[in-house]
Order: sequence, then C-alpha cells, then structure tokens
Amino acid sequence: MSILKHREALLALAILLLVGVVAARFPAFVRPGNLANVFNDTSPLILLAIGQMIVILTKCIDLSMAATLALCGMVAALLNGAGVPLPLILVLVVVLGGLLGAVNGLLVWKLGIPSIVVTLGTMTIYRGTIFLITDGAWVNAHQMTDDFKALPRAVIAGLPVMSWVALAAIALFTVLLTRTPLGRSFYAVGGNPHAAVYTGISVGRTQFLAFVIAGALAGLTGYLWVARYAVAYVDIASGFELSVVAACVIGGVAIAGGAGSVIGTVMGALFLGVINNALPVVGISPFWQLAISGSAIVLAVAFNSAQNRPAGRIILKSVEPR
Amino acid sequence: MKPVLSLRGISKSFPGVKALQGVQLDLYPGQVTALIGENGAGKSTIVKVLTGIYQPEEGSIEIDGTPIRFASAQDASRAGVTAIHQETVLFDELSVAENIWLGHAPRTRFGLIDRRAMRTGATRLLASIGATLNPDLRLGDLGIASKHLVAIARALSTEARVVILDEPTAALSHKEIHELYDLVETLKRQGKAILFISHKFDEVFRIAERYTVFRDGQFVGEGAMSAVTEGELVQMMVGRSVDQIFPPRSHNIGPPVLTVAGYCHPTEFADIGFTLHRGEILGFYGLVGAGRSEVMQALCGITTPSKGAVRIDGEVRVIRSTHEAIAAGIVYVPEDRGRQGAIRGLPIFQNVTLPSLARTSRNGFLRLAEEFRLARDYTRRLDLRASSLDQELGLLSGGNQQKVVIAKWLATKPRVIILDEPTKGIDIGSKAAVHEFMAELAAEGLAVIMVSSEIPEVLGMSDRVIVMREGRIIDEVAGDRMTPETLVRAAAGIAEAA
Amino acid sequence: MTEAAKTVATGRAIPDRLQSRTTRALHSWETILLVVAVLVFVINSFASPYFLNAWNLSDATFNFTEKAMIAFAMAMLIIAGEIDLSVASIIALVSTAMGLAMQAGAGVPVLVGVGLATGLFCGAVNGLLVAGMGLPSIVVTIGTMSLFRGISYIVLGDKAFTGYPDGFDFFGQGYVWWVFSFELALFAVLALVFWTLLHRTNFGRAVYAIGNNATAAQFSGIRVARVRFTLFLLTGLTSGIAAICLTSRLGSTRPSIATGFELEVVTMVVLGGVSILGGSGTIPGVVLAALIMGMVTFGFGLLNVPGIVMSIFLGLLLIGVIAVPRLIRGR
Amino acid sequence: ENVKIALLVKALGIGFFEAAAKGAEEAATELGDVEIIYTGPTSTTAEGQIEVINALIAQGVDAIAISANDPDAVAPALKKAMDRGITVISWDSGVAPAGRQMHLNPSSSALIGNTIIKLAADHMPDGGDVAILSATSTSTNQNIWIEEATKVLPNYPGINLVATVYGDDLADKSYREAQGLMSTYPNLKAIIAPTTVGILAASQAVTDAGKIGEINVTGLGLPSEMAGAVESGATVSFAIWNPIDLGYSATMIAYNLHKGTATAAPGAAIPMGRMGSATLDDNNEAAMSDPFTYDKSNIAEFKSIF
Ligand SMILES: Nc1ncnc2c1ncn2[C@@H]1O[C@H](COP(=O)(O)OP(=O)(O)OP(=O)(O)O)[C@@H](O)[C@H]1O
Ligand SMILES: Nc1ncnc2c1ncn2[C@@H]1O[C@H](COP(=O)(O)OP(=O)(O)OP(=O)(O)O)[C@@H](O)[C@H]1O
Ligand SMILES: [Mg+2]
Ligand SMILES: [Mg+2]
Repeated sequence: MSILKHREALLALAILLLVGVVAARFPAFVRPGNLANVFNDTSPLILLAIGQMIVILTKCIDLSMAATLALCGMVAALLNGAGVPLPLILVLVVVLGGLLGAVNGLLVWKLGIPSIVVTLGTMTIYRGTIFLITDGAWVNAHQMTDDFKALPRAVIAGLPVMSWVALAAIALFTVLLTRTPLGRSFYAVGGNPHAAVYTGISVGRTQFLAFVIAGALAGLTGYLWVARYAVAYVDIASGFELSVVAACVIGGVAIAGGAGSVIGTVMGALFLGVINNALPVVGISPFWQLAISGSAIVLAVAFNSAQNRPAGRIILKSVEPR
Repeated sequence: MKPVLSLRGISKSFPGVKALQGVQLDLYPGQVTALIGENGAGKSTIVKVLTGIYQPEEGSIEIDGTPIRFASAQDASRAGVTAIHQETVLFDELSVAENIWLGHAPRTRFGLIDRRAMRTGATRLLASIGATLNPDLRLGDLGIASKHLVAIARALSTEARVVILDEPTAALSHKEIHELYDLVETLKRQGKAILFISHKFDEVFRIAERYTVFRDGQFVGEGAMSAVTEGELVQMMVGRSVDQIFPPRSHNIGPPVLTVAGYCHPTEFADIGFTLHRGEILGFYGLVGAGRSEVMQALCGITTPSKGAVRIDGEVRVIRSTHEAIAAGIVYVPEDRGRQGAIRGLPIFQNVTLPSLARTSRNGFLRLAEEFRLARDYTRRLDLRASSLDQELGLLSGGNQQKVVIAKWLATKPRVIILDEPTKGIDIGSKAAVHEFMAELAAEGLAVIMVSSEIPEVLGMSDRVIVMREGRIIDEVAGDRMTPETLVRAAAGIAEAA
Repeated sequence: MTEAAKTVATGRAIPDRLQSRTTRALHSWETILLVVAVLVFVINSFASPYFLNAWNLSDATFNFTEKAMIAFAMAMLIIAGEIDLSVASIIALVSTAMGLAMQAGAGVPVLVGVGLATGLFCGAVNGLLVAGMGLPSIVVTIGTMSLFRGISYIVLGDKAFTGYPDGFDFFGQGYVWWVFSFELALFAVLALVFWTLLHRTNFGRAVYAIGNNATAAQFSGIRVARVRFTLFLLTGLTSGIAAICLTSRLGSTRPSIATGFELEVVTMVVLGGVSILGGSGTIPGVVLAALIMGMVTFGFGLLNVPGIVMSIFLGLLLIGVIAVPRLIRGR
Repeated sequence: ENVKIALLVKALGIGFFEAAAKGAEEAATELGDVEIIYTGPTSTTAEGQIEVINALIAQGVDAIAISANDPDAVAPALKKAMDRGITVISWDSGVAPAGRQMHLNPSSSALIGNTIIKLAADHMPDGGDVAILSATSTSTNQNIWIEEATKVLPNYPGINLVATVYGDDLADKSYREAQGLMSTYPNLKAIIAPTTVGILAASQAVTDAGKIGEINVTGLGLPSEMAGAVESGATVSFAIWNPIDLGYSATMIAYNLHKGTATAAPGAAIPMGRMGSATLDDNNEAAMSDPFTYDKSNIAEFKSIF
C-alpha cells in the first residue's frame, strides 16, 4: 500500500509540475475556470478509464469500450429523435452499455476466450452495428432536442453536470473498490485467480461483472459525449480505447491485474488531459501531442516496474562477522 | 462415535486421468484423521471436492448424516468446512486482514466492509495462533512462514467444524512445525474434526488418531492409528513392501571437478567456498530460506553473483547464463518443477532435448530423428511411463514429469549435476527410485550436489554435508560428525554443545 | 490413456508417435481454416461474376499482403507470449524516414536500406524496453505506438512526401511475372522463410518453449531475453518491409499512413490459430487467415458492401472460429 | 447496357456527400442509361479508398468520380484504373494530375479563399484576431482554400490570422480545437471553418462558452445543419455551393468523358447538363459555380433542401 500511495503522490507532483510550467508562461491556464474546463474536458476519459481499470484489475482488457460508447451514444441520439424522454434515455443507454459489456463478459466467462480477442472482435462488431442501424448517416445538432443537448453542460454549483458525473463516479467507485466485497474480489481475481477460486470467488463471474460495469460506464459516457459535442456518427471516439488504456497505465494500474486504484487512474487521465489542453496554449504544435503522450506512457511503465521490483531479501544484514 | 462428515463413492476424473474412483472418507469430531497415499493418489483432489472447488461426478457428501452439495468454495465454507491447501492461496496485493476475511468480511450497517471489525478480528485470530502481525501490512511484503500463519488464521476465521491441512509442514521450519502441532492439539480439544495430509510418517504417528489410505485414486483402507505399523501403512500405500530406503553407495571419490571460492551475492549469500569431486554426492543442508537454492542458481548462471571464482577441472570459468553453464557441464534440476522445470505444453521429446538442441540440430536446423533418439534413450533409462513421446508433458503425473525433467538434464551429458530438493513432495516409492538413481549417477563418475531439507535423506545419501544458514556456510560435516544433532544445531545457529 | 500407460509399462519402450502425421493434420486448426477459405472462395465465385478473374484476384491480394508480412513476425512474437501494437506506427516512421532520405536525394537502394534500418531500429527500441528492461510488451508498445507515429507527425505535420524516384514504385506496384505482383511474391517468400524459422530451427523451438514457460526455458539454457529481442527486431524488420511496399504503392508518405493496421495484423494472427496467451500456433494458419481476410474483404467490396460491414463480419469470424469449437466441445 | 459510374466519397455518412449522391441520382435519371454506385470507406483514410478503388476496378465500372482523402496516395491506384480503360475524374477534393483526367472544383479556389475571409471581415468593422479550424491536415481542397485565403489577407487590413488548427473532420476533435482556440486567444473575434464538420462543432463550442456575439463562427456549412447556429447568432453568415449540383455535375462530366462526347484537355469545355459547361484550365481543373452565402434572411428556405 505504501508503494501505491507513493506512486500516486509522485504522479500528482508530475501533474502539478506540468501545470506549473504552463502557468509560468500562461497564467490564464491556472485560472480556476480554465482548470475546471480541463477537468470537464477530461471527464469522459476519466469515466472510461475507471471502467477499464476495473476490467484490467481482473486480468482482462476491454478494447471495445470506445465502440460501446459510440453505439450507446448513437442509440441515445436516435431515441431522442424518436421522442423518448431524457430520463428514460439515460436509463436505456446505461442498460444497453451494460448489456454490451455483458456480451464481452459472457464470452470471456462461459467460453474462456481471452478478453483481448473477444473485445478485438466486439470492437468492430459494435461499431459496425452503428452503421447498420443508421446507414452511416450522422445525427447533427439540429436533429437533437435542446434538453438532450443541455444536460451535460448545465452548470450546478459552478461545475457542469458532465464534471459532476465524473466526480460522482470517482466517489462511487472508490467506495465500491475499497469497501465492498465485490470491489475487493476484483483485486483478488486479478492478483491470484487460482487463490480466488479457493476463496469461493468465481473468477469468470467477477470478470463478467467488471465488463458489465465498464460497459455501463461507456454507455453513460456515450450519451454525455453525443450530447456535449451535439453530433453522433459511426466514428465518434474512434481510437479512444487506447487513450483509456494509456490513462490506466500512467495511473499505475498493473496490466497483469490485481493492482491499481481509482485515484491513480483519475490522475493518469488528468495527466493526459492537461497535456492535451496545455499544448495548444503553450504554442507547441498539436503535432507534438502524440509523441509526448507516447513518451509519457513508456516512462510511466518503466517507472512503475522499477518501483515494483522486489527489493531482495537482504538476509546478510544479520550475519555480521563475529 | 458418529462421523461429522462422511464421503461415499466419490469419483472425479480429469481429461485422461481418473483421479478418484469411488473413494470413501469419514472424519470424527475431536480426532485427527491422516490421509496417506503416494503422489497422485488423489489426496489433494479429495480436499478440493470437500471444499467445493471440484464437483465430483459420482458419490455423496454427508454432514451429520444429511446429504449436501457444495457448488462453490463458499458453500463448503458455510457448511463449516475449511482448508489450508497444499499451495499457498493468498493475495499479495491485499492486506493481512483482507486476506483473512476475503469472502466473509464483517459488514457495517450500510453493507460496506467493516474495516475496524476486520482488523480487530484479524488481530485476535492471529494472536490465537501465537502470531503478532500487523493486520494492515500488505501480504506480499511478508515472508513465507508469516504467509502460512495468515493462511491458518484465515482457515480459523470461519468457525469451521472440519479443518483440513494438506501437507502443511512442507514449507515450515522446525520451530514452526512444532507450533503447528500445538495448534492441532488445540483444535482437537475444541472438538473440530481434522483431516491431516502428510508424507512424513513420524508426524502422522505423532498427531493422528485415525488413518485412511488411498492408492491410485482408490480407497485402500482405514482404521485406528494405534492398530497399525509403519510397514503396514507403506504396504497399503504402494501395494508392495519398501524395505530399504537408501541404496548402498560405493564411495569411490575421484579428483576435484568443481571448486568454488569467495562466492558472494549482493543480497542472497556471501563467502561461499567448497570443492566437489568426481563420484561424490555433496549434501547441502539448511532450513528453508537458508539461501542454498540461490547459491546453486548462481552457479548455473540464473542469477549473477557479485564476486568469487568458479573453477571446473582447475580452470576458471565465468558463467553468466544457463547456456554457458550447460556448456561448462553444470546443470541444475530446480526445486520448483512446475514453474522452473517442466514445459507442460510441449511434447515429452521436446522437453528432453531442449537444453541439448545444439547437439541434436545441424547449423541451427532441427533434426527430429535425432531428437527422438535422444528422448528415447533417456526416458527409457529413467523408466518413464507415457503413451508416446509426442504426448504433451502436462498430461503426465507429477512423478513422471519429474522423470522427464531429470532426463532433460542428464541428456546434456553434464559433469556436475545439482538436484534441488529432488524428493520434495514425492512419495516413498518414487523417492527410493530417485535415491537409487542418484547413487548410480555418482557411481558412474558424475559429481552430484543434493540440496535437501530432510535430515535422513541428507545423511543417508551424502558423502559430505555442507550446512548453510542465512546465506553463509556455517559448517562442513563429514565422517563421524555426520549426525542429525550436528546438522540441526548448525542450521539453527545454536552453538555446539559444551 | 491409463490403458495405454499400462501396456507401455511392461514393454518400457515408448512409441514416438501415436497418431500418424496425417491424422493429426486432419484434426488441426489449419484444416478448419482451409475449409473456411475454400467456402469463402466458392461463395465469392457465386456471389460475384467478377471474382474469378486472374487480374482481379491479383488486385485483391494487395488488401492483405503488407499486413500478412508483419503478421508472420507478429505470430512468432505472440507465440513467445509478447505482442507488438506499434507495427503500424513503425510503418509511419519508416515511411517518413524514407521520405527524408528521398528529399536528401537518395536513390532506390539507399531508400530501401533506410527503410529496413529504421524498421530494425524501432524493433530494437521495443526489444530493449521489453527484453532488456523486462517491461510488459502490451503497454510498452501502446506507448511506442504513439511515440513512433508522433515523431512522424512532428517531422511531417500537415505536409506529405511525394515524388519518390522512378523504380521505387516497383515494390508496391510492380509485377514479377504475369499477374503475380512483387508484393505477392515477397509474401510467399516471407511465408516460407518464417515457416522454416518457426518450425524447422532451434530458434523456433525456443520461441515455443518461451511462450509455454519462460522460466523453465531460461533454466533450460535458452537465452530468453536474446530471443525476445530478436523477435522484436523481426517485427520491426517486417514492418519496415511492409512500409517500403506500402509507401511505394501509395507513392507518398503521410503521418497517418497505415492507421489501424496493428489491430488487423493481430486479428489475422489470432484468426490463424495462434493462441494470444502464447505457446501455440503455426505459420500455415496465419497464411490461411490472411487469404481468408483478403478474400472476404474483396468479395464484399465487389458487392459494394461498405467496409464497416466487412469488419463486422471479420469480428464475428474472429470470435466465431474460436467460440464454435469450444461450444461444441461443451467448453 | 448501362454506364456504371462510381461516386467515391471521402467517407460514408457525411451529409454533404449524401446530398451529392442525390445530385448524382438526379443526373442518372436525366441521362437514362446510367447506374450510380455510391460508395466510400467508413473512415476518411486513403488506404480505405484504395481498397474500394480496387473493388471498383474489378467490377469493371465505366467511370470513377472521386473526392479524395489524400491527393497523392490514391493516385497510383487510380492510374491503374485509367490503364484498365476506366474514366477517372476527381471532384470536391482533388487528386494529383497523374491520377485523374480532370478535376472539378466546386468553385474557383481563389473565390472560396476570398469568400471565407470576407465573411469574417464583413462583421469585424474594427478588425481583430481570426483563426482557421480546418479538416484534416491532408485535405487537398481545404489546404488550397486556406492558401488562397492567406494570399488575399493583405486586402483586409486589421484582420489578423493567428492560428490554423485541424479538427480532422471529427466533431469532437473539432470541438476541442475550437475550445483551445478560444482559451489560447482571448481576443479572438472569428473562427473560420472551411469544412461542414468544423463549422458545426465550432459554433457549438462558441455557444457552450457563452461567447455568442463575441466570436463569430463562419466558413463553409450546410444550411440544414447550420440553421440552429444562425438562429442562435453563433454564426451570422456562411457560404457553400450546392452539393447536389456538385454531385450532378461530376456525374455529367464523367458520363460525357466516358462516352467520348468530350475530352479532358486544357481549354476544353465539358457539358454539365443544367449546370452549363466546365472549362478546363492548364491543370485540367474546372470550377462549377460561385459559392452562395446564407444568413438569417434565406436560411429557412434552404434548410429543408440540403
Ligand atoms: N487439474 C487437474 N487436471 C488434470 N489432472 C489433474 C488435475 N489435478 C490433479 N490431477 C491428477 O489427478 C491425480 C491426483 O492428483 P492429486 O493432486 O489429488 O494427488 P495427491 O495425492 O495430492 O498427490 P501429492 O502427494 O503429490 O500432492 C494425479 O494423477 C494428477 O495428475
Ligand atoms: N525472509 C524472506 N522473505 C521473503 N521470502 C523468503 C524469505 N526467506 C525465504 N524466502 C523465500 O523462500 C524460498 C526459499 O528460499 P531459498 O531458496 O533461499 O532457501 P533454500 O535454503 O534454498 O531453501 P529450499 O530448501 O527451499 O531450497 C525462496 O523462494 C525465497 O524467495
Ligand atoms: Mg497433493
Ligand atoms: Mg529455495
């Protein structure tokens, strides 16, 4: 635990440093309004990264999250077009997202197909489904009702609802992961699947639940995304799955499962969010963005593994020559 | 007396193996029942059936005379059956308290985990078995013995009526083994029914009231411990009598082959020096964790020593990889067969030839005919039982896997062979075979190092014994000094009796 | 099996093989793939009148040749228990490097040299991070995936390299004989090379051993880190070769070149029966998977079915070919 | 035997191209013996378009009219198509001369470049900062327009172009880029987006930032998609040519070239049905018509058409 805390503190420091460097040249960047903006902008990444983290905890990976987001977002837009009331849409996208996650989970659980293969397949299937139900047509701002578009940007106590959703998810999942049997079983299943069976935890079922949670989060984010950017089409958030994995990795989630925390993941996402938002401000060409986040990932991995290296037994310290 | 738990006609098979065929087992309150059988007899399998991890194809489980089904480990735990399994089954990333309570943690009013209750409960349980561990520590930061204590505390946390111990002493030191015996006594007094699995007859006779014997997945017999002798038990286990455990040795010792001097490692060992001769068996004794394996692994290029010299036939050799070690004629048969020795997914013949590929191939290209020839030679020599040489190694029984692993090292035609705990967890029958084989190797002029934690084995097999403690050589024992007493004192760091 | 074991116990000699090689081949994954491939071929011939035409089939091979070249090396890497998600980005970086060389006035041989060297260099970076520092390959290569392509964005930004010298177009557009393109010939040659490497050499055996149990392989004297490093070099090299072909075929370089190739390559490898968990798989399987994927996309293309519908089909195929046998076996 | 003309677009599903496809069908009906194959990749990549081109060649279509994702990368594949006797023209977003017989610009590039600057300048009497939000960095047509716009910039004193960013024709990326522009340049007065995806996203971003009236979003957009922005005031005016006309004209040209009723050579005039005729310049390029400006006064009339 102490190593984990240590790592998160360092990551927080790195983010502060980054913000500080930017602020040194552009003080406007650290205006609370702008920082809130950065957070709001990073909210979808945070939401997805939390879901992905839970999946990774159980020794799986979900490459279909972005596709789930896109499909649920499109369905939300279509339901809106069909006159379905907003609260019902919200429920439906979360359920749909959960169902799509459940498909992944069932294939992993019941057929024992490795998650990377399953989600590689469902990733294209889910995205293709959007094309099948829309024929590729876009849903544009003028085809959406105002209240549909307004929800994520409605400001409550100084922050848009989108940010509040992310904050709520952070709180909810911190409690879930640290204080409920289900949460601890995610760690157990990933940390030592063999032992989990002996403890009466079903590895497959737990992995299934992780996929359902990830799917439901992606579904909710799908609505938020579509409503915020006021557009839905086949390709939204394409490639986002890799940013999500990157956020987890930078946040110290062990890709082998069993280790990681919500707060670390959130900071991993914020780290990427700050970079994305700061680059244009600092005047660095956006073409640098990819290389910078790539380097950050490699450094984070190297750093995490250096921290996790067993220190050795140091048995010799008690054997001083007499 | 009525049994608390009884099994009738239990069968369980795995692809290719009938692990259990209609076996029976009874456990009585306040009594220890010893389950005895060779490797692969099905002991661990019945434990897994009892704890709901495997579901048997046939048979019934009764608790207090009522039939019951265990669909999962949780069912069994609710019914009052708990086990300390043969393999450690804990979670490095979770805290001590969480490891103890995972799956049945105390809850607060809101249904959340009650961390305070968990912590105090853990402290209480640990105290009851004489351990003082901080329940907030990450389990991964603990040593092996402490982990074992946590496993025991976990088993006690469920208020079980039936406690199963599957080879609990295999990983423990002398002192800890005795603490465990005390604990078993306490549990007995509390009226719990105990199933105790062990290959060590002395401890079985010491703590058990009853015995049950399995052979090849079948029930052979049961009865009171007081009404049976060691010889009869062995007879039941193997279906024949095993009279002599250690083979006669021709102590025909030749010139030095391997000389080690001033060997050090930054964290694991220091100042190791010894000489090994042709035709000699050199024993390495020490408690678990003494650093013997690390020394051997350094000699074979798996870990890197910080300084020191290794000479083979008087010539200084620097060994930085296992590849170079094999070229120099040193091979290491590792203690952890499943992880370090056997490649279960590959066919038997490929396992055998893996370290010898340089010999069986031409210019880097494989020659299957050569490989089969080599594999045939060595598997025959070790009397391997398998249906074909291209069978996957993982489909063989543990003892046969071990034979393939040994064959693979012999096939490299080494000059020095290091066997690390060659008989750990092996039944008496196979043990004798391995011992005989070691004696043969030495007689053929091979230099043998045997790392072992079993005193009778060390004394019975070795020409000389080196004792290690905390990463250093404490003593070298030969001739008249080769007594159990000397070894135990040296290993435990107790001064020679005045 | 118990029975077999008993009879053997008396005879002692253990037979080399129980099943003949043909029996074994008939029960293999490759046979399933072959059946699927033939089915796809037959269905396509009926579905479109344009399918059975030598030139059309030859054009269709361009849909998979470049990806398949990488897939051979990727298959070995995955069998050894690692993965390289940066291959498409290596293509971008290699293509950019060749563009820079071209601007500096390099001729065709130099361009090819630069391409291969850059590919090897990228492979070495991955190899160093994974084999040298012991980092998990999946995250390392997600990182270098951004890094390599990122460098190419930094160099090129919104520009493109065009105007590759005459003769350079041969690699992606030239024909060796009749309808057989240079790319197709190279694909065949590489298939043979990698088949030999994986199935007929000590190196290939080491790859399987590492994928099954790396610790035991190390204890058996296999230089695990060196093998892993070499495998990353190979994916780097084949990505470099693919980059030369693709750049030549497109006649230009953009930083967005080959976007999304990595997942198609992995799909091809997995469809080819390589276990994503490492330890098993064959090159013929990958060749068949490449043919299937190429024919499916081409067949759908002839019917003017949008690409995304093809990818649904491939996604279903990917899950289906793995799920169906498991379902039949009752898992 | 029908003439098979493939209308190959950057990606399926984009409103602009859907409208162009309508125009192509209109031309087909008018000509009577034409079959339109409306096709394209699902994302805007050159590799995707090449696979489609290969499939079109294999089907033996008579003509391909392409709006290219990359002018250079698709050229070899299109050259192969021409070698096999297929008529190839590009429209909207062009192809390098080696890969097509002629290119139909929706309007003259110079005119478009001037128009997008003028639309911004008209509502900035005191001058100020403007920024451009384009499509992908490789989009041929956008790059040319931006180049032309930069050329005429000196004619608009006081107008200061501070940045050009790329939203890749992705709504979310364009939105974020627009946000970035607003936070980086606090004095920004206008965002010019010469792409229908970008202008829509930028007007949404400006609306969300509460900067309607402060920042004017303009550029090229579709009336149906922009109606809301014009009503809210985020966009005062924008321009576009009629995509239906564009699809119609491209089809007509492809048909005429295929039938041999016209040849693609500098100076030639190729008939485009109701749109008159296209006169080729030295690069074998032609312009269809002038862009048309939409604002509050006429948007209602056009938003139901395209
Ligand atoms: N998961 C499994 N898959 C296949 N075979 C198995 C499995 N588990 C056990 N077996 C086989 O079942 C038989 C009984 O094994 P079991 O582990 O119960 O033996 P054991 O008596 O506990 O032996 P040991 O003394 O070595 O612990 C062996 O032949 C073993 O190879
Ligand atoms: N203090 C400790 N902390 C953590 N792990 C330990 C400690 N002591 C021993 N171990 C572990 O216990 C195992 C046995 O240790 P080691 O191999 O050094 O002892 P050995 O004398 O060779 O014992 P063995 O007889 O089991 O071979 C090793 O895997 C080691 O990692
Ligand atoms: Mg056992
Ligand atoms: Mg050891």
